[in-house]
Amino acid sequence: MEEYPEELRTPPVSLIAVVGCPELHATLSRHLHSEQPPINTLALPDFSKASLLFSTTKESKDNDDHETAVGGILKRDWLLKHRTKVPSVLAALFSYDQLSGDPAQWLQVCSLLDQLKALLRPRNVKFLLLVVVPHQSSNPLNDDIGEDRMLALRKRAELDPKYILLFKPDEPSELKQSLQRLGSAFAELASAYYRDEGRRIKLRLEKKTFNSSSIELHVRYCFKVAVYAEFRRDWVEALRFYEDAYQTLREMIGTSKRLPALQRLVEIKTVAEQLHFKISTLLLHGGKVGEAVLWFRRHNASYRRLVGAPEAIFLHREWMSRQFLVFAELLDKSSAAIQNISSLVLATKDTPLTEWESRPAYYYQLAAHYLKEKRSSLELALSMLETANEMDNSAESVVPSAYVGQFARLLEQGDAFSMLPITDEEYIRFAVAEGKRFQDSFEIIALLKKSYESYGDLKVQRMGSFCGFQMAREYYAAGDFTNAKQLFDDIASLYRREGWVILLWEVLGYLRECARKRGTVKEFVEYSLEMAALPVSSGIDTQSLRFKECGPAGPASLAEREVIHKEVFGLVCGESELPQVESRNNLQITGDNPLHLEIDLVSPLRLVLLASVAFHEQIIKPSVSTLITISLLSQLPVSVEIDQLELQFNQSDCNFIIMNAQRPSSAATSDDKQGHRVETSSSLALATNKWLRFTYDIKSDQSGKLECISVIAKIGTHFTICCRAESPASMEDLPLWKFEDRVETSPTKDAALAFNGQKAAQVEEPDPQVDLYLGASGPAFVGESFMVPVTVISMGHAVYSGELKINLVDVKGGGLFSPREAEPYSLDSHHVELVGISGPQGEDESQLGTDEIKKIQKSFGLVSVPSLKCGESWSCKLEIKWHRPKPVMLFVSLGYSPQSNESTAQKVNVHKSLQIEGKTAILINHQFMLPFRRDPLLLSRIKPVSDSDQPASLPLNEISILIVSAKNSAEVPLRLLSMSLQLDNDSVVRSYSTPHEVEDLDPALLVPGEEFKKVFTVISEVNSSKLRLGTMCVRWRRDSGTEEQSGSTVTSVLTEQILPDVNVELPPLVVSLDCPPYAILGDPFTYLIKIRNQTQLLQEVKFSLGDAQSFVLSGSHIDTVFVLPKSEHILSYKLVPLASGVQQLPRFSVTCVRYSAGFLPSIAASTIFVFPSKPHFKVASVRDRRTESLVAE
Amino acid sequence: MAPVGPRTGDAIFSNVERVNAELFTLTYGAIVRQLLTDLEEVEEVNKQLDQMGYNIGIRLIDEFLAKSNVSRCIDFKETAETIAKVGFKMFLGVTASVTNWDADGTCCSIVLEDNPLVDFVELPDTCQGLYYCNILSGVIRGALEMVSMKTEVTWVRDMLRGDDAFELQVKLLKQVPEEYPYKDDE
Amino acid sequence: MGREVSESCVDSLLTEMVSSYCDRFYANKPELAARRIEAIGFQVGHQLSERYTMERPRFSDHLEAIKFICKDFWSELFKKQIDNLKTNHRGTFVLQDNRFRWLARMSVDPSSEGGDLSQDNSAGAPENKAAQATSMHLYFPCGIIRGALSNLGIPCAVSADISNLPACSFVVRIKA
Amino acid sequence: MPEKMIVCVAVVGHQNNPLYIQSFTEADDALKLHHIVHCSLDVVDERVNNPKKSGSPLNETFLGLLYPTENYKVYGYLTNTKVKFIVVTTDLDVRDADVRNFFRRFHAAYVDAVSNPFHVPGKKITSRTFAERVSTIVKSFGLSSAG
Repeated sequence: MEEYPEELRTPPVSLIAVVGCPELHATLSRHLHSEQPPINTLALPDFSKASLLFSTTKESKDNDDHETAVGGILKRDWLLKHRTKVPSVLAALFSYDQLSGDPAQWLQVCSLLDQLKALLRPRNVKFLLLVVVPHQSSNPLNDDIGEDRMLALRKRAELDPKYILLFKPDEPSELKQSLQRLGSAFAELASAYYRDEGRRIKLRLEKKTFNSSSIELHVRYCFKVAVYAEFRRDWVEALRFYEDAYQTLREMIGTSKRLPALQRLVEIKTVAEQLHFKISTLLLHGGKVGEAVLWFRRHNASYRRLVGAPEAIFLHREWMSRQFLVFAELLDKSSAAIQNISSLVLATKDTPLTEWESRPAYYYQLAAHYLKEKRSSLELALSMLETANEMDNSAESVVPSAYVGQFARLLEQGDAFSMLPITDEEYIRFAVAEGKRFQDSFEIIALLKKSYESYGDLKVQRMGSFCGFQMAREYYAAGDFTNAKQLFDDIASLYRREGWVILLWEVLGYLRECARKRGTVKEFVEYSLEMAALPVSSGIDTQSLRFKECGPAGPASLAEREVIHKEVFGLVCGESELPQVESRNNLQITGDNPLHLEIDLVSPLRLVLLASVAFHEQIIKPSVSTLITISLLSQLPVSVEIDQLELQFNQSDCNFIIMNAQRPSSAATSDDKQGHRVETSSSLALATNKWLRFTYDIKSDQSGKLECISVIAKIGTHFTICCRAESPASMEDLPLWKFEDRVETSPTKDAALAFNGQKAAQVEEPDPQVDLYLGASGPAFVGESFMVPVTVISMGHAVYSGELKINLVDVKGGGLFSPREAEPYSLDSHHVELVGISGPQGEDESQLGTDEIKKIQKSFGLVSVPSLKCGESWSCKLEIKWHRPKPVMLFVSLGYSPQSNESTAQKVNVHKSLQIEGKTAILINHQFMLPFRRDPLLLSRIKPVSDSDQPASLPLNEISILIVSAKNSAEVPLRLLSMSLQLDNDSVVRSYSTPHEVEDLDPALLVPGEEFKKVFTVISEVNSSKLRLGTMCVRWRRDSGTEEQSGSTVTSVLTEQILPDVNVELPPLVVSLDCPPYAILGDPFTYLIKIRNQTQLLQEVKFSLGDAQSFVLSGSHIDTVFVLPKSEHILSYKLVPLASGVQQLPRFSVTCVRYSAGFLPSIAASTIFVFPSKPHFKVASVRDRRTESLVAE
Repeated sequence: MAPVGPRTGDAIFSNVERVNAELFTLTYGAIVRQLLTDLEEVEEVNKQLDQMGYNIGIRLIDEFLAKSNVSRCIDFKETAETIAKVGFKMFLGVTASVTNWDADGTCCSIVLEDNPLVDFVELPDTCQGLYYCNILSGVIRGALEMVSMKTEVTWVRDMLRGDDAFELQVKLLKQVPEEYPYKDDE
Repeated sequence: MGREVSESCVDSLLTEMVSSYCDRFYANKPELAARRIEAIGFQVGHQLSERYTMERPRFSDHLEAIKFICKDFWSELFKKQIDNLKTNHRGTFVLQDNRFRWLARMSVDPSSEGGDLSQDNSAGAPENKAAQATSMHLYFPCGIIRGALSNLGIPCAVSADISNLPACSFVVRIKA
Repeated sequence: MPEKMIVCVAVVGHQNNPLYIQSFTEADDALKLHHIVHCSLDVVDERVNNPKKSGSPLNETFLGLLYPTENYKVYGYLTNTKVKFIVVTTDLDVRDADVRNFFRRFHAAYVDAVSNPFHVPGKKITSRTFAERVSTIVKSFGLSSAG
């Protein structure tokens, strides 16, 4: 687009001329140019210039009309002329003084006017008069002299008054006004001029005044009309006439005979180009992208086949290229304005617009394409000419002629120049010479880059990368291999991903050459190998052998693959080296620059070498050998002999090497792999697409994961390929080859292994050869410290750096720790705890010092075990204490290493566990008894309260009896050492019938379930609702007879239990029955009932005495008595027993009205033994029997 | 001898329940391919196809006799004709022809130009040696055995191998008088 | 091409296919047999869907594809459409055929064995066998449906339920 | 050689990989045709991903003209099973009807090819029958309706 002349590129601007008063011209032109639309000003200093200006254009103007033979279609200078030389309006400026001055001046003005009119009329250029009125001078219209001078002036000039303007430059506000008036006047006149001109020519077109045969004129006139319309900014008309011109021009092809064929075509194309440019510009300015594109299609369709003479093809292609480029640029400019272009796509039924046709990128790309074609055909033309070495300097004097798209030879005769028409041959020579001056490839790259980038912005990757590909090819051709490589690499990855093998082949071919040229051996080998391994068979793709422009690698075919294969392997085996064109040192692989390739799971070289490794077992025993299968696959076209294979594992001492028996030479290389296992295989030949399988045994003593990391193939002496090992189970199918229609074979013959084989296996740890005994028998008793002997006996393994881990775990999983319940007796809230670890039998605690006992916590312990040789043993005791009954799991695990050296040896672990029941050995119970036949009325008893939470109540100042029993709830017999009631210091209980510590003479033996009772008498003298009685302390131990096998110690255990508080209160009444200890049949006795009122109040007491069939009695049965305060009422009855044996005395019940509380004595209290006849015994014994009877109760 | 039963199966075929041949064709194809992957050996696949055919044949014969009221044919020659003309038609909807009788009329060829089994089928190079349609030979063998004719059926021509038609050679081994070896290969 | 064959061809072929795989090749490994039968069905479904979707616009969503299976596809195979289609709108579809031909014409009498496959291990051995045979037969149509759908770009799992014979419903669970 | 002629046909798989590509030109630009076909996949994506922009009716298998190159026209077709067919014709005015008709026959040929029990889905189509059928379809292109 830049090469177009300015006047063509930009829309025309009206031109006017001013003459006279030169000092004002600057102001005027500045103002007019700033007008909207702008107006260009031609400033003529004085009137003589005016005549000169018009006279020049004179004759060139006429010869349009009455010339018989038309020289061309468009005059080259016409447009320019009308934009710069031919004003539409002429404005003559006169100062007011000139008019109002003396007659001489006036006459001069008149003559000037006449001259101008004479000049302008034939060209009907519009005329305008400006009278410059200086500030001081009064307004000409209101002094009479001025009045008639102006009139005269108008007559002279034959002008409509509105075209004679007063111009007042001095006073700013007025200057502004007059400028505006001036501006509008000019605009009006100018458009009038262009309209008239347009009309004039349109008239010719309609009237066909010109000789109608000449289409040239028709085109030219249309063009002119259009341009005049553009001057008037009448785009619609402009467009219409440009299109008309374009259509007519198309008809000229073939018809016109004016010029030699070739140049004729050139001229037509050039004009067509201009017209089309105008059309598309107008359309795009109107935002009609769709139409513009359709127009371009038409343009392209109608001219693309007009190639012209063979030797001038390059001209055509250059022209085509320019069409695309220009349109692309136009689109680029407008697409900035028009958002979301693809929404404008108009889908006309037959010719729908496709996405890319509204994208500049598309046209840039094609421009580049044609430019490339141009280059090639230009080279052709050049060679043709040069062979005929006609490249004389005749081309020099050829210049563009008067007509657009025409050329002529410039001849100078003396000082005059004349144009001679030239022959097509001359023209060609000239064009070729011109063409030679340009460096096309840079231009091509630039175009492609534009399209590449804008496609990139649109995320149109494939088209984009195609442009990239062409760019890269240009770079390659230009010798810029670095740029080329970069581009090629991206493109290659795309083709790899989508499996376009043929395209990939071509790209790789270039990359390979780039590598060769840049002397990078590694890349060269990699690309070569990949190419050799591509799925290109001479099967269906044979037809692709007929590639014209296939890359340096030649057409993709099996044969080519083999060639490349051979070449690269010649190189890597050091047999050959690649001659370098540029650099002096050839590509080669030697000892001092060996070559090492890495192939991972994503590498494109997986095609070249694929290593699958499968352990036959997933879990293997240490140092027991299992099988491992290594399978290699290659798609290289020729089978490859591998010199040695090295397998690398995460456990490096499992690594081993497989040597090729055929290659004794490589045996030498083996001894640098000192200490590594070396296998030899009869053959390591890797055939195309055939799994090369080895199965070897492998073993590891190192427990844990054993994984094959990589397989390293050594080919030749200096070339190694390190291939990441893959598991058959999780192996992705080969890229590219997976699309090939062929049977796939599995890496291993064994289908199961192929399906779920893994490259890694788990090595178990060796079986322990050490026994761990937990010698203990439950149950353990709460309170005692329970001993669990632990014995470590080595059988087969020596024990080094052994460690015992001890764990106590709640069987129910509840945990041994419960913070919420805080027992008074367990300071910490552990129910079971590991108290200590004592050394083996014989040696005492101190010996198992801090150095062995690493750490002891409540439920966890860690002890180190001294080193043991085979057969030795060691033991220790765990001391565990239960705070409450609970079953506990004891876990003991021994970790040790059989070898003495810490570093390599791994730990072996032995685990043992034992559940131990924790039980309470002694159950302590107690109960209270009131004195015999003496019943205090305890008010607290009356209130109906659930007796569970209610503390036992005791009467004040009465003798109560406390019976405490200790029951053996264990399975084993226990010895009771002592049983005592410990008073808390704050206790207010005073007197005891018995002293505090009761040391029994010999510890009582309690067989399981047996109960031992002990009696205390309690007299409480303080009246308190919560009286603490103290703590029962029972000291006991397991019965010594069983001591040996039980893990417990001889030391006695003290079980304590706090007696619940009692409520001591003063009974208001105490009823005591009084009767002899026994009665004799038929022998009457007195039965006294004493009701004692202990209160300060009078107590009304109802009582009743029921009948008893075994007695006859005297006295009132039912009555109410009043008992005086602090006094006692005695009821006395005489009873005669009627039956012998234990007899129920008449039931006696009392109701205390005040408290509405009735009570009757216990049955026990109201029974009596009746002897049939009077017994005989001493009185002394009576007291003993009394106490005994108490205990027995 | 007097012709027994219909000479062609067209009428019967038009009466029986028919289904889309594609389903049949594709299913058979899928089975053959699955057999190839499972049994690997082409020979084994041929064997199994024949076996399947046999099992089908011994079941199909009843339906055949029922639908085409063919009274039991004694004559092998005629039986062959019936199979070709009626049998193939009423099951596969195609007619076969019987040719190449040997002198003593115990061996002939059943020729099949059109065969729904092989629509779309193209043998890959890897399974040359496969008798793709081997199930047919099995069917014929099985069916004939039910009418007490022990036969041996072999392929002479196979379109999948580039021949111009399918040709099955049916050779009568022995004609067992009225005994039904039902419990043969079960 | 409107080529046709007698239905008994297909039936006997299927029956024979199932029995070969269950009783001969994988006699003691029913799950392997099942997988093979399903695979055969898959291939058939894959190819049939390619055929029967010719000449029709592309499906815009899963439901359209499923409907296609219920209507055109099914009628091509069985000369009838699926009778009832249910979905939970979360990728599960239930296609019910009130009288599934391949079960109706199967040698085992469906009524004899009591419905749902899972239940009748309680029932006697022969019925069990019948049930197993039935289920084996069903792997084939399941495979067909799965093959067809996956070829239409809908990966899924298909199972069959014959708890109320002769109706048979196929449950399609689309893999998200 | 016929007025309107097909220079290249291709079947493209799910990963945009070529399953079958065959060119029918005497000119030695088979490689160029590979490029053209590959580039056309961009347009196919565009059409399928936002159909409303391009005028083509929703979900129709025939995608219409994908784009004109310097000397060719590229047409596209997307089956229900997401397989793409691409055809490249010489850039003379080709009627949509002809192309549609071509694609219909081509699709039928394709379906038969993949109905071969030994064809593995997603792999290249090597069937000779298919190749022959395609070349006959290509030869008869446009003749049916060409004036």
